[in-house]
Amino acid sequence: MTKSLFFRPLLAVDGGAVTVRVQQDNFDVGREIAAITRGNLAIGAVASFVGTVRASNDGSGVSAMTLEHYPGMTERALEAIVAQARDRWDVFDALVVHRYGRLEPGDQIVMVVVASAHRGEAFAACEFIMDFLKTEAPFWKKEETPQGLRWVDARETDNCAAERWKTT
Amino acid sequence: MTKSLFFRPLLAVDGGAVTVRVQQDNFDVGREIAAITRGNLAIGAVASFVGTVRASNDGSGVSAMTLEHYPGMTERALEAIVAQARDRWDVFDALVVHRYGRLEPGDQIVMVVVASAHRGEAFAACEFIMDFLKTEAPFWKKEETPQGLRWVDARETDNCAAERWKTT
Amino acid sequence: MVIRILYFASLRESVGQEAEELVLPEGIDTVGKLRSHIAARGAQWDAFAVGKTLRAAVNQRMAPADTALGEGDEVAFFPPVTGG
Amino acid sequence: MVIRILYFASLRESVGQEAEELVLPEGIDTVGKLRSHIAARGAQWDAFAVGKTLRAAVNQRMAPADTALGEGDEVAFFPPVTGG
Repeated sequence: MTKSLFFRPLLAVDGGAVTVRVQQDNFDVGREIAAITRGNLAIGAVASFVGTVRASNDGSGVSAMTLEHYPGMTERALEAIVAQARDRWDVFDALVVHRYGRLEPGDQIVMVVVASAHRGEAFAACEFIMDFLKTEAPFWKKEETPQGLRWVDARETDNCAAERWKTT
Repeated sequence: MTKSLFFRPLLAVDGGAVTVRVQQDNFDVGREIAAITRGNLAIGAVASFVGTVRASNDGSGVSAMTLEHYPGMTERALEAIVAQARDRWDVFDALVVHRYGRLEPGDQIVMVVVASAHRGEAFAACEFIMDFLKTEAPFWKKEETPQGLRWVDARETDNCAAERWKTT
Repeated sequence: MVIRILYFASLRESVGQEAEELVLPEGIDTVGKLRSHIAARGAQWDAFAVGKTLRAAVNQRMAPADTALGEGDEVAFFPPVTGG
Repeated sequence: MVIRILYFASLRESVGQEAEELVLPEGIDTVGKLRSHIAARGAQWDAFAVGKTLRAAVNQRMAPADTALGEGDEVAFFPPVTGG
């Protein structure tokens, strides 16, 4: 668990291997999974999620989008979400990378990787982090459509996805 | 959805983009996710899972393991599991790669990648496939420990994980 | 009491600015009161009106309406988030 | 009626072979009856005894005890699976 810090000397919370990155650059989920696994031979399960830009949304074509965020609060919010997941499940590593700036359809937006001894915890913590990221992390999407620019509205289903973790 | 077949001309089921591979070679989950996403701009969510060899299991050190399987039935069983997941959730692509032969701690064993428009379906289908793979796919692990060779016993928790999908 | 206010996304565009310093009038000591105070500025600030969906953060933490304000606080207003 | 039988993993090791052809005796027409028939072969086949956990597949599909057997079937016996 501590070993992986030597491979990924990134922003850490609570002295653990929690890492959060907010960046314009793309990321490579395969490389991150390999780095995490190499660092800790007690890991048996790595669940991950990648969100990508879709070419249409809410019935309209989308040629590109720009992600605005709140520098400082963004990192803080993501770290808080990851810390909650670590309190709740027995995970070794959790990494969140979220991009900002202009992205096109097919581009990667966000990556969450969670490593644990067994798959149940890894899946649960990964989905938990994504659900709360969708409602708690200060990012806003502005889409370029044939009808012009438009800000994406928050989805009610995202609130429901985050709510359900409070009752289990 | 059909486009991705040009990038990954692999074993397909039902004319869809379902793919199953059983191989000795390692795999690159990042490359698979990129190939799937490139093929279909309606994809917005890719959930994936990688299982790795742990350096200890059931209280004993593990220096290596050998995975035996049942050629022919293995592919058929994995395809059936993926087909069930596709019946149940609205997913564009699903890929399962499972290795056999001798593996060492830290090595990747299995990868499941599921692409969908939204994350809920992708997570659910990915976890469903892993849960059923653990109880339905004919693989058997033999571990090398300080006490000698031993076959891994099936875990009761794996049966429970598969069972729970039958009641929801 | 002086605070710094930040506006993000569609809200930033509708109010026509991204940040300001504000000397809080007497009695404006919570996020909710600050919101009402800003709403009273006029039509350009309609997004702050009662019933409009708006989120706030104080010192980079999500903050409900009853959150107290203090000297030098960074207060941000923005629409519900849509990242991920 | 002739069938082909395969043994895998720890079962393969305990019975000391990985495959055989078998002419089914009269009346041995299901997976369950075949299992009992094999169990009667002796001590080396103890893994087939009543109460021992064993899985079977017929023509590469998981098969419960009442699965009927037919000419040329490929029948596999193995312990519960442990992949993934």
